[in-house]
Amino acid sequence: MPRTTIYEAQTIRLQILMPDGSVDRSLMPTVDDGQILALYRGMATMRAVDEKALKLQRQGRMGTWAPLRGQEAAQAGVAHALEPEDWIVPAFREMGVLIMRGVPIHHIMTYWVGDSRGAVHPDFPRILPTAVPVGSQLLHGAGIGMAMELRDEPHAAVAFAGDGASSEGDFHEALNFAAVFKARTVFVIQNNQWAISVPFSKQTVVSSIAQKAHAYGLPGIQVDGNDVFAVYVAVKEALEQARAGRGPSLIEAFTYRMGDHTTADDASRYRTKEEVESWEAKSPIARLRLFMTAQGLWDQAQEENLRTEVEGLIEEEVRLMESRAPLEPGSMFQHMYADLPWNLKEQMESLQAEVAS
Amino acid sequence: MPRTTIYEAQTIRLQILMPDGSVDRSLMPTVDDGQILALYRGMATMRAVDEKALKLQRQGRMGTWAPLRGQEAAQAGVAHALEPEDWIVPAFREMGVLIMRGVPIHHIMTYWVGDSRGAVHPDFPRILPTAVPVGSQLLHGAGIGMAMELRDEPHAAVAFAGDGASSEGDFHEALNFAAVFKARTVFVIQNNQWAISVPFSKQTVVSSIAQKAHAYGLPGIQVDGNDVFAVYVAVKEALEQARAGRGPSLIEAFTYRMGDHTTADDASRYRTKEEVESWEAKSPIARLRLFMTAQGLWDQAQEENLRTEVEGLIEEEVRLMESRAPLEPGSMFQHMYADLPWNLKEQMESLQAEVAS
Amino acid sequence: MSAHATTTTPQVEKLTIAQAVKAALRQEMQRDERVIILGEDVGKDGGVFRATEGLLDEFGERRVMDTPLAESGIVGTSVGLALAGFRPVVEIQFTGFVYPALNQLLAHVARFRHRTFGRMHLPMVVRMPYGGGIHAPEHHSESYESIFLNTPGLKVAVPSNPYDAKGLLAAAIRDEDPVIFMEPKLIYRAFRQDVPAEPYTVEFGTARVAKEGANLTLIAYGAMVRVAMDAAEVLQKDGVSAEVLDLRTLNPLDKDAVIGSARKTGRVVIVHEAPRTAGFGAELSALIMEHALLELLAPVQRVAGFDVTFPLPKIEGHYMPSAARVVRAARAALEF
Amino acid sequence: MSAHATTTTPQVEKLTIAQAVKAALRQEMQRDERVIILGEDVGKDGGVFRATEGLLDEFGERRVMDTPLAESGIVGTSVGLALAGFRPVVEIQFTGFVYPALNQLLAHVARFRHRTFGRMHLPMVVRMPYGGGIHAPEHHSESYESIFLNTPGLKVAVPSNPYDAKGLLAAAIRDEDPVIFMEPKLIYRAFRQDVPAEPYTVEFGTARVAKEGANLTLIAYGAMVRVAMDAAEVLQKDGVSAEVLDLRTLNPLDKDAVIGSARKTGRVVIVHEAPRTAGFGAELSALIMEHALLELLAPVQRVAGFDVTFPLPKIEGHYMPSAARVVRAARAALEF
Ligand SMILES: Cc1ncc(C[n+]2csc(CCOP(=O)(O)OP(=O)(O)O)c2C)c(N)n1
Ligand SMILES: Cc1ncc(C[n+]2csc(CCOP(=O)(O)OP(=O)(O)O)c2C)c(N)n1
Ligand SMILES: [Mg+2]
Ligand SMILES: [Mg+2]
Repeated sequence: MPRTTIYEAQTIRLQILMPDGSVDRSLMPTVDDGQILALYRGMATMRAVDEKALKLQRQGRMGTWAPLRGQEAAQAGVAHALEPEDWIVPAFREMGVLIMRGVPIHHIMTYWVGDSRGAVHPDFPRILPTAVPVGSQLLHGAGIGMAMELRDEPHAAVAFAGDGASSEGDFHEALNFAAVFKARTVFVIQNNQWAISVPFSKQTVVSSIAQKAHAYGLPGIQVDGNDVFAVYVAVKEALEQARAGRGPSLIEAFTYRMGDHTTADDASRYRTKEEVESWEAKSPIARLRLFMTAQGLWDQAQEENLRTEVEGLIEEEVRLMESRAPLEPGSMFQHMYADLPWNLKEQMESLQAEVAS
Repeated sequence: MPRTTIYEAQTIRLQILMPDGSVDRSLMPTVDDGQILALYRGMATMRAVDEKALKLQRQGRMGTWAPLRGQEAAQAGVAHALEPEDWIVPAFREMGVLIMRGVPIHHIMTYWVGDSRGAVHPDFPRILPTAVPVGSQLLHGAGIGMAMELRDEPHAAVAFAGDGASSEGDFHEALNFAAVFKARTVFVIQNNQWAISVPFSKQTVVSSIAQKAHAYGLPGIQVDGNDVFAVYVAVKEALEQARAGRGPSLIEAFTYRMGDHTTADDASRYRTKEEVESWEAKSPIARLRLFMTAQGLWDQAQEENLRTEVEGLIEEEVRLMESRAPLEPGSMFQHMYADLPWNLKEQMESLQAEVAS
Repeated sequence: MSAHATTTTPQVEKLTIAQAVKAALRQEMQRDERVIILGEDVGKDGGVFRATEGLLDEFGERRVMDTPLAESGIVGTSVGLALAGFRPVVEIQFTGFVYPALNQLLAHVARFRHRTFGRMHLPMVVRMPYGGGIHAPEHHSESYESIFLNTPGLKVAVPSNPYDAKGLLAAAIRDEDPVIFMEPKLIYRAFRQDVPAEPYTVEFGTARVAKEGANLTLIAYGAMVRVAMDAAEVLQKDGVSAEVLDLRTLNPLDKDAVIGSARKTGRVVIVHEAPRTAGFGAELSALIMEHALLELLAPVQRVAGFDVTFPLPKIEGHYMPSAARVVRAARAALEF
Repeated sequence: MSAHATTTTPQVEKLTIAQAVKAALRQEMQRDERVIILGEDVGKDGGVFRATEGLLDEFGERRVMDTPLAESGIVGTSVGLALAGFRPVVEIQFTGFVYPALNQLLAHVARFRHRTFGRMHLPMVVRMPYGGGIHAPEHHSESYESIFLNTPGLKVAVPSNPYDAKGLLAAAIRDEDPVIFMEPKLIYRAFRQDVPAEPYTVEFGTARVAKEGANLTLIAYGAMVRVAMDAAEVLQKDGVSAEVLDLRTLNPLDKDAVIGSARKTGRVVIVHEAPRTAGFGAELSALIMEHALLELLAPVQRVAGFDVTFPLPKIEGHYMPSAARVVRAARAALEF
């Protein structure tokens, strides 16, 4: 056969919860009311933390902050699908995932005010620190998934990255290694349409990151990233496959970065208000609230109670964060190696003398 | 539509010339007898140069050599599709391409005996030097293709790499940049089934490199790399697209490395004789000879004449290579910068004093 | 301070370093249409430090290219672009993000001329903000000049003020060889300086005597020149006359200026932000000893970053070399 | 010569460096099932230098993994494996091919402990043959230790003989922190040495006095130790007693041994293959001056690679530091 088809590719997009709050019953996951309320509560908390952090930043009480506004469903859907023994490999915008996994908010904030005591939490030894160098953490996720496979542990790793990260070589190497070694890893790409000022259309000429899976021989799916049910279903399925040793997957959560890239950025330089508004109409939080209200699960009073409660919680967390004893300058030397070599010892002593004087 | 197909595509494999010398007339390119003879002659020359180089290496008259045996059709098919103004970005096994483009054989050999005067030839300013670091040259090919597009030059770049190289991050970045910037570049991956001792099945779980094109939004095709007509047709078409500014493509030439990885390797450590023999039956040279013979284009006498002629040519080329004045040690300093900074000047003088004494 | 070329009626403008960088880019792009810019966010956004602001509007998308987020891709395609006749000026967003491009820089960019026996070469510039002190997030405060200095085939420039930033960048863009251009982000906007409006170049390999002095030499580059100047001022009050040498380019290095000043004063303190061990201070120290051992009145001192990962903002102030630290090292040299 | 541990009846075997590396890998894998090997061609082929020969058969595919051809992938997945409890030993085929992994090494491997306030760390080893002199193709002869030495958080070991190769590699594998393990391929098979058959470690940060001497100190590591020894022999014939110090690990550095010997002899020659400028010789030279200026009878000399791209085989012999060059530098120090 001189002209043969050797591969047929198809990529699917999944959506369950529509912007108007209606759902496709045939695809709806089995979630009980408690779960739905937990998802909503998680998303509302993320939003409130995000807003608080931006406020603190303007007051000079917070370092650079990368707002996750708009991506709450993408993060909540993933977090909700995780089990405690699963590993989390975040990029730098996954505070929402951490919040939903129960990492104390004051701890998360500690990192973002510029204090490395907040980088990882001792009670969550399977949550890696923030990864600032774009894309490179995906390989750590692949490696952890390889470890789960090698030891036949029924757990998986979720590795996060953005649409921009999909252009880095490490994205390629991570997906390929994961596939070759059957890593128990689920790659979640939050395609929020922007990498700082560069739109998705300039990252790649293909229209979905999910279709990049065809290069690696692993399942790839696009989900409406503002649809918490779609995210949850897709990730849950992928995690079950992974935990059972049936290989890694790639999930693209198609969403939108509603805020600036970080507090150091001004998105109005490069994108229109209209674009942002068009995505406001697809809000992940509003649509879940519409759904819950329609289900009789939620009303205005509950909404207000939740808001009050969350605000109180966050105030307390900020207080905890700010009342922490200041970081010792000498700590910068202590965690370079298991031991303290002579050069670090000398340097530490000289700094301590300097600080003392 | 809650579950939508957002991408559907196919990957094709092309074959025209069968191992028994028969061809699929419907796909046969328009090539005249002279072209066919030139292709055959080129392939025979490559084979003879390869054999000679291995002999020289055993005699200590050649450095490390990377035999191309088995890949003659893949290289001849590409070379024949090129125009003089096109750029060539080789990896390290593309001596065949260079030979067919007319680069003097003694010049090519000069590089492989370890003399940088052989790296590039002044008459071929669009042929880049051998690239040893696997995969990284693909980006140079993408960049040159971007340059052709930016200046709207009706020329293209062909960038070569192997199956192993497809795992490197630079493969990913090169194909993506090329697609995004509509580079006038054709990527030719000679999938010779091995990366030193690592079989293709361990590089990736997908069964073709061509299908990796789905990740980047450029056409990808697999051709029988031992079928010179299929290679030629596919590359010619891709080059025409590229030269006209219609974008880059990826071509996988599915072939086999018949020899050791290099003269420093012993392939019998990791692969079976049977496997090698099964590919001998698919020989690119034999099948073209069968075709030519069936066409009445070729007979035993012509074969013998060609052999004698090529052998004579190669002897002369080896003589030219070996009669060249030895490389000046001081040359290592001269081409670091356009000028000679003080440290290099000092070091050069000290070396010259040392050599003189 | 800026010993600028003696044109008859030099029109000057008051620029910050960031503005001076932009001015050089703009003028070189006007001069030579082969000059193109590639990088992340260099287009509409004008670069995260605004060093390419307005250039997209002026020169269009074919000369100011927002690339996919991939540093190896940016540098690697620039190699191809340079071979095909362009003069790419690459922006790497922060020095901490140049690592993915190191294979292209070390294995290719630095070597093309050598490996092709001089037949191909790469006129390209890789700009990157470097250094700490601005309370940036993790990985945003690196100073990794050492890598590039142990890589023959690259040139390395590190301006310390707007005048040099403009002149050195123009020289880098006109250079036939690849230049790593490290911009001191701590002082990107810290001060303005009169800078000629006309294009001009500052010659590579010529250090600048930022302050003449007799008792001691402070050698610095980039953001640390100000720290050295501050230290010199403190020392002056104690009656110590410190010479401050601003290297401007680390490769080529102005060896004569370094050795000359060391010989003259007999006491040297080197200041840089990068970690001390195997930092460029070691090279300077070794070189001085090799050429001026008998004139040295004290060991050459190094005031450098500590041998630690650059710390997070809360304690980064303790990492950064300070005038006080330089003064202390100077005193040690004086009292040796 | 090998000052090996005083066991009662040490069973010894005569090994080359390559064999010693293999012996260490094998024994550490036997000792600790968390030790795994990843790399290109490390499986059936046993590594291009045969350092992992037989290990696949003994330990299986789950512990000896041929990876896809991607160095960032190898090192990056090893980070994940290490975090999840393995102790990966990575083989990078040649030092010239570690560059694609530099982002993982510099941005992650070196920093995990620091960035997580000590809560996560990476017990992993990255082995790589380094250096020239074997007529290898382009890019196969690099010595880039400088990068790793200006990167806090990494340790760097460079054995010069089979005994140290085995003991240092075992120590590296047992170390809780990441170690760059550079193997001198010039002498991989150059000679054999009695090596204890039992597992043992050589402590990091302890230099070895390869030869005692009084008039001059030669400091070297890896393949250059032999060159220094040859030079010492030549000098001996002239009545010059040279001490030869083999550093064994560059980080941690045995500062006391370096300074002590420099103080004792007053004259030092440092030998390394990497380019001179900003090479590790500069650090050693600076350090010696800082601590022994008054005892120095001559400037510390550096015999290093030239500041050029490592040349192709035809002229690489002229690049490599030779005993003659070391002798010349020693004479310069003696006659200063
Ligand atoms: C290797 C690297 N290059 C550049 C940067 C600077 N940078 C930080 S975030 C970012 C954009 C990331 O975009 P994306 O991956 O889509 O994630 P998002 O910010 O949208 O969440 C860039 C360029 C970096 N951190 N690391
Ligand atoms: C970055 C890099 N890593 C490793 C090597 C060592 N090496 C040289 S060739 C080769 C295999 C290449 O395989 P492939 O790309 O399939 O090309 P082929 O040899 O089959 O032509 C390897 C691992 C290298 N040259 N560069
Ligand atoms: Mg994004
Ligand atoms: Mg191959």
